[in-house]
Amino acid sequence: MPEALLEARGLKTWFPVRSGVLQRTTGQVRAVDGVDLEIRRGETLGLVGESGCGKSTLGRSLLRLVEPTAGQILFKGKDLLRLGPAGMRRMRREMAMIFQDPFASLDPRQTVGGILAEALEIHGLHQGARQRQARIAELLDVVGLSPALAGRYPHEFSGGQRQRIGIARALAVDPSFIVCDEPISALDVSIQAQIVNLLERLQEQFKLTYLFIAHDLSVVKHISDRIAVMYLGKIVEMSAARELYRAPRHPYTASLLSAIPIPDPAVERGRERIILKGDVASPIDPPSGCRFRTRCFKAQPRCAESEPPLDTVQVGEHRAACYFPLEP
Amino acid sequence: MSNAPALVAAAEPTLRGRIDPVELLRRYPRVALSAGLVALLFLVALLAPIISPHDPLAVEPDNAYLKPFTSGHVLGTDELGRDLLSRIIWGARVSLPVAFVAVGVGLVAGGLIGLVSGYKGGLTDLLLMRLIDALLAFPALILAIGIVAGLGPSLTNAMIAIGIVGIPVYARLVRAQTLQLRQMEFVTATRSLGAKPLRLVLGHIVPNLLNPVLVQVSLSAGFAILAEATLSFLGLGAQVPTPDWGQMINAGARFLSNDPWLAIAPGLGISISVYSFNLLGDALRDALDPRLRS
Amino acid sequence: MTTYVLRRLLLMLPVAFLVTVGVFLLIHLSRGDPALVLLGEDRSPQAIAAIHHELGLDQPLYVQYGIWLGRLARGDLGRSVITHQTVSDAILERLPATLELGVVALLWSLLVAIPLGTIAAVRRGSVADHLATGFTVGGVSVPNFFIGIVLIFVLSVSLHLFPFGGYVPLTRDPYESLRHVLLPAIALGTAGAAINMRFTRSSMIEVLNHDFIRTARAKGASWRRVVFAHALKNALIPVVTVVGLQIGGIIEGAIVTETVFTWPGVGRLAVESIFDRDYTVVQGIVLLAAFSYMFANLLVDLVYGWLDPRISYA
Amino acid sequence: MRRTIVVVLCLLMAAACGGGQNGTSQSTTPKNGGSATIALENELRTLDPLDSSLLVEREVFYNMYDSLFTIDPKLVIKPGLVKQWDVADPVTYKFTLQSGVKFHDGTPFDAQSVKDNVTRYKTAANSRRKSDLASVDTVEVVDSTHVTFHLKKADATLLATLVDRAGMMLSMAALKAGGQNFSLSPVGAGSGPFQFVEWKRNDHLTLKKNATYWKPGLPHLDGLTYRAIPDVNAILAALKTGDIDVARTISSKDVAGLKADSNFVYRDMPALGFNGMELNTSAPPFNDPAKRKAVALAVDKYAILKNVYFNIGVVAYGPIPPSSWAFDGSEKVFDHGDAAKAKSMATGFTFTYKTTADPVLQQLAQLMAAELTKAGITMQVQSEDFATYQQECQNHQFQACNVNWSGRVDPDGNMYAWWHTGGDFNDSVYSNAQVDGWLDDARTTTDQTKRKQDYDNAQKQIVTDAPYVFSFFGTSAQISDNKIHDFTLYPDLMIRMAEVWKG
Amino acid sequence: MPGGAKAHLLELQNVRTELQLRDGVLTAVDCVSFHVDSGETLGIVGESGSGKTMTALSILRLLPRSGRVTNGQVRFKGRDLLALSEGEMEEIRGAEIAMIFQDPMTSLNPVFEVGWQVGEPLRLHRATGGRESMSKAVEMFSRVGIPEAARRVSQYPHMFSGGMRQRAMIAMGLSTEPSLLIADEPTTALDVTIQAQILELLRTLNREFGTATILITHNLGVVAGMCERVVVMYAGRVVEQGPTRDVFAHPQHPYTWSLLHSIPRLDDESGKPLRPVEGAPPDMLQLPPGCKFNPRCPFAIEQCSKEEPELLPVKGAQLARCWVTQAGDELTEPGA
Repeated sequence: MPEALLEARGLKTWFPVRSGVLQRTTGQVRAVDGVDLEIRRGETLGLVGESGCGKSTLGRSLLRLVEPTAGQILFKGKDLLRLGPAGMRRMRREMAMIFQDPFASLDPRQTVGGILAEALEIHGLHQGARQRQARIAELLDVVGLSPALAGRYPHEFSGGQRQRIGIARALAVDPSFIVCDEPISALDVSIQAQIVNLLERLQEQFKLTYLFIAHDLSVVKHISDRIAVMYLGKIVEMSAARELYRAPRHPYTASLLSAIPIPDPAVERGRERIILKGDVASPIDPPSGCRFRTRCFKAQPRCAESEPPLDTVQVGEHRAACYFPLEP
Repeated sequence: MSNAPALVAAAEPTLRGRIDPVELLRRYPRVALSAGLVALLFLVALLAPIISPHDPLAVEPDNAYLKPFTSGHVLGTDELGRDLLSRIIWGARVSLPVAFVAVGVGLVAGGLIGLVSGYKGGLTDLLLMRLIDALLAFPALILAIGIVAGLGPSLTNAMIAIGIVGIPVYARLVRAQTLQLRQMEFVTATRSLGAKPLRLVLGHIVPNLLNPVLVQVSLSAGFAILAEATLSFLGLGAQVPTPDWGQMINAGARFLSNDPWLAIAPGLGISISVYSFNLLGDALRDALDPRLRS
Repeated sequence: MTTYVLRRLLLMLPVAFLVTVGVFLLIHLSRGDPALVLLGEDRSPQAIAAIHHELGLDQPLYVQYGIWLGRLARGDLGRSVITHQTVSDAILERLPATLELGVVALLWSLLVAIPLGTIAAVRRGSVADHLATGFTVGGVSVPNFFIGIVLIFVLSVSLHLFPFGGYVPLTRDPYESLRHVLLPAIALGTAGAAINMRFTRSSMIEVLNHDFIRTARAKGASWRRVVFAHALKNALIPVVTVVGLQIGGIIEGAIVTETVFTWPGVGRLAVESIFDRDYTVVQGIVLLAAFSYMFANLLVDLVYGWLDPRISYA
Repeated sequence: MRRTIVVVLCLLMAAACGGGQNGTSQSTTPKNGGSATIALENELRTLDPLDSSLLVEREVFYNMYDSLFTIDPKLVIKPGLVKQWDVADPVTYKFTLQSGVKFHDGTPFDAQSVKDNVTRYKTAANSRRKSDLASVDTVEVVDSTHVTFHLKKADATLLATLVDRAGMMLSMAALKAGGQNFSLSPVGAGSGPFQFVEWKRNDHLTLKKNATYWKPGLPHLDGLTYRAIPDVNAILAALKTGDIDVARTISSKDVAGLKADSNFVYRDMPALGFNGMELNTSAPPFNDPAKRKAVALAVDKYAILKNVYFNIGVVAYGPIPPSSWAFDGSEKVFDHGDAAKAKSMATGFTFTYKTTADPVLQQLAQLMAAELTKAGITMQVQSEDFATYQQECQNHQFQACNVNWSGRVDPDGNMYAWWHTGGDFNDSVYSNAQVDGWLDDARTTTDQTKRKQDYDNAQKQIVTDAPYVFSFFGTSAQISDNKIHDFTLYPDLMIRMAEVWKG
Repeated sequence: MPGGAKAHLLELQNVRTELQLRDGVLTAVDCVSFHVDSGETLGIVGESGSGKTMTALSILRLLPRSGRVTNGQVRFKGRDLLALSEGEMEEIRGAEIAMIFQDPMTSLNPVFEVGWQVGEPLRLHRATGGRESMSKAVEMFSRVGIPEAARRVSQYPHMFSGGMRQRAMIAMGLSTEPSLLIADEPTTALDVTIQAQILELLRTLNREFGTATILITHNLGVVAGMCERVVVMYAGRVVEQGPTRDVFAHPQHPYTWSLLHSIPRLDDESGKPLRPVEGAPPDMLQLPPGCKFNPRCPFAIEQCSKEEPELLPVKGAQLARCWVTQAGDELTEPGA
């Protein structure tokens, strides 16, 4: 088994809710509420879940772009949460992020060249105008853009092209780990595959490790080696990608899978659907015990009593946090 | 003067690329028109010594109260026999610098407060904003009158007073923008690269709040001209014999029944200038704020 | 709700404190001496010294501030340096004039702004819209004292349609009172009308672009119904904000107009008092203005919450 | 907003009719009844003579309170509440009072009233009358109709002083009843032709006829209403619409039009005050007498009068106006502006002239500056608000300053405080031993001829030394509609309504 | 076809819709023809900007101010909607044809009670009184699966979750039992599990009410599971049309073909890399000459860049706008 590049232990990221005359903290949004996970060198770990489940916060917490409340993040064995500002800044050379919205994540006031140069400047890489220019050209080329476009502004590009620029920026500092935060969900359907393929190619080319966050299980399944399913701040199931599809153990995973339409009328007509009850509960005041129990079709009284840990079901690499798992 | 807060430019950041001025003028006729008016105003101020037909200060008591279009005086003469047109032209030379210095004072002070408050947040923000609240709660005109009355009436003191009155507008605008820009994905993206706060503020936040600030500067310039005229009208601005519009209205108002031009002409001078800047601000806002476009 | 109001009131305290310090320093650090205003041609060094002593001006500033603040805490604004009236009396006797002027000006501005702003928004690009947008910029560009002078010249001096200025209390003669208040109210309200129209127009445009307007149209609602039953309530929310602030700023807004029209309101009292260095009155008025501004803000937010169910102050 | 008091007093003056005119208009048989509305150019601050300092307050007082003495239009002292007086020696004045006079509250006026009032004026903490009565040592009640004033030193101006607020007699009972609000509502306090009804500040002040006035048959009018209209244009408009019947000031540019209108009456006469420019003799540049003279020579009073005041008023050569018995018509040291002569005295210097932001004064200042330019002298105008520039003038922090004087009945009032060393109004820091001597002498001598000689001498010296550049005298005017009859114009600017009737 | 044996419920013929923009005239919809029959569910699929929403808005004449239908006919129950007066149109909207929109967050008026809004079509079209419309709203709430309907009707939209809001929108649309419901991306803004709920609801209601439905979506999977027939749009045009089963099984337009090959399928076990559609969606203000898809088309022949093909029957009931398939060629993996 390849070694872990990054490991989170007991990671919690809570946001305070303030109210009252003196604006005291009266509650916490438990966006990430006790997550253990490891990301292995060279793999793509897919992270799926519905909006509000905390997957994006988890991705940002791992990079300390939001400050976690508790836990440990070991990156190459070093606890990121113990680093000072300067140490963390140095560490950022090793890790990068690709954002969901290619419009919002590029400074409209900067040229593409400027955006890429900034990444180099911050870490003092490729100093000298010529080297820098060469590096920018190289980066653009790698993501499939013409180096001649370096002088253009982001609004002159299409969504897919912008996402390529975002990817080039992430690559600029030669990171080993990239958090891809819903990198394709804002793109046109016909463009999505281009970016997915690009990411796959780059991973191979630069030996990258990805945390791939998305709500679309079919894309995640396609790109990931392993998948973690998140629900209301917790990871509820984790396994190899194909195994997860073939034999989901957690009822939530199963319903998620069944909810995803397959573009094939023949298959669709014959599928059995699991329609969940109601909406996701509030992360400020999550249900006791298993957080999914309020919508779960298999819920029993026990589910309300205590929270099933992720290793409640453990078959090899496959783990699920459920007292009444589905049979494979 | 109480119009200031209502004219605050759009509170949400309006992300746009660098504006190409030529493009702006070409695509937005209102911007072109108002920019032309403002340019004309500057030209009048700049060329006042050349284009004004008479010395604006030449007192000729025997020529006083001449009606418009008499003996080479297009707008007639004032109560001291000075050519009214020349005084109106020179008035632009007084108003424009005042407006811009005043706006500069408000912009620099308010902008800094807004940046620090918006970026730092927390206690700093809480304290600075109470200061700004106090400044806002303090009736602006009373503040300005108080400052000028206290320091002594003069154009310089009027500029300072108007500038101080303008601080909250910029502080709030810049703070609101900073607060939101700070949360923007591209700032996070730069942070994820390991950038230091100074780079985030100067490299990404400041450039992106320039558009609304530009709109506000234009509106504020109009406001400052208005405010300076008001103070001068109250006898707290320019000192005689400086050809100042507000002061000219003050002097001319008592001749309203026989020589209304003495008050009305400078009033038009003020209104047209302020209108030009307000129109520019308004047109720029429409042009730079994508949300307002159809 | 109560919590919210309490919190807002709590936040007012430091602001109010800063305002007291500000106004105290502003007026006390000014050059000029109320004793000379009081004495006029009776000025002599002895008389001046006597007045300084009488007013406590011979004490250090912080002592004077402390005394004033102490009285203030007990709700006592003190007495006018110049007229010896209590400051509250001095303000109260002027307040009706200002309120009448302010209310009429506000009514005038709303009567102009809301219908025209709505029409302009609904008929975007029409002649009416162009006129309205011209007015929204023009109305804030003409100094209100100049509007006042032109109104006086045209309607009063030339056409003798309206009195020249001066205030007739509503209680004495309602008809004359309204005749007198009309010109100053128009002069004062025009800028507000422009601002309110601008807000009405732009917020109506924004609202009309919302999806729920399309929903209403898809239900088969007519344009008229869409504009008045669906859009107006949404569109008026931001207008309420500016109108609220205009109400909060009545005293200040009226200063120049009151001066031009010799209107015996609080605004002119403020200016007179500044020129007279009537310390206590200036302080009182500034506090009144600051509190009315702050309360108007609070009120606006509460009305906002009432108009917009999304906002809750729980 | 602009402060009126001293400065504005002289703004809108008019005087073309000159001084020789009879003060009274046509006299047919007076009719009783009706009321008159009178414009005040400011709101009052107080109705108590004790702390009054505004001209408009005195205007009201004269119709509400009686003074111990009165004047006629020629400034001759006449009986008031004092029927007869006897100057036993320069420091002892024996007064016989009118008998049967009652205050509006019904309490009788008697010798004790005089003593009480004088004591109050001399001792109350907020009294502004202390310097007026500085020469009075004690008031002795001889009997109910006789009092004796014992002076500390001779004071030739005493009787003139007692014409004004220091001589106004108030009912002690009413004072007591009024308490802290007396100055706002002096119910029943006077003994004059009209009695106080109500004062709604910023709206109106009403007086009603005193039916038991001690002067038989007076007053004719049933009541007076005063309105504060702090804008000369508005005053004229109100006069034309009939909202007011009588005013004291209008803008001088409107005088010609009003005169031509048969519906209105405009008359004027020289008043007691003077207008001009103070020069600070204690600091450069005007510590140099030549420069002061240069300025005095360069300023063309006639041009000012013509351009700024439309020739309404009288050019002034010195501080004593033509209405005074002490006027010296021969003194014209600086007459028409003479730039060449001014240059020969001094030229090429710059000074700053302080004034208020009043448009008329600003026009005047700019005109003077233009004239001075012809003599190579640069005058910069600095306008300040009243409270500031009065302070600066008082503290001698100025080079030139616009301070005017409303004038006093006795010439001493126009001279002593201004040019005696250390005088209260000697902002110029003028000091001349000879002048001091003349002014002191004129205060103590009761011989009018001797006094006039003193004043002539002093005036000549002052004008020559030029600590003050005189430009013109104030004007007292009747501005009313033509239904107002028997209006007597006085040089002291007061509108006395006792004899006026409407018809 | 009008006057023919079988009249369609709705039929569009050669509809063209133009938007007047600052930079020129944008033809958002061009030469669009299709029909819907009673009771059926028609899918319109395409990417953003392909003109599918504009087509729907053209039917209801709810185009933005800048938009105008400049050509064609929209026949509904035999009447040309484009020829009706605004008043007549208002009688059809909400009564005969209802529409629900993509974003349930913004499609409800935030300042009015949900029940008031849901009951409005009844008040407008069925002369229902205020109280009665409220009780009808409660009834509709229960039918669309909003729990505690009686309490919920007097709540405001912000108190509803996204799924509940879309249910309310559906309740509003169906309250008058219209014969056609246009659902514009009804699930795009929702999470997949909620999407499944809403789709299930639409299926059930379609059965219960027999309402014909036009389902507009960019999600091929949704179409596959919901629609009998599908219309594929690209650059404002219908590029392919036919029974869903046939279109998905053997697409006759390269765009449909490319799209189907570019999206990862959950049930795909092959692990093969995706086959992306190259290039970017066209700039609607500067459309290429000829077939609008030709710059991105892996099958393009010379003719494609010169002349635009018509939408013609190609195979069975399938119509396609493609020179290649009209010539009888098959679309198979190039190089395969």
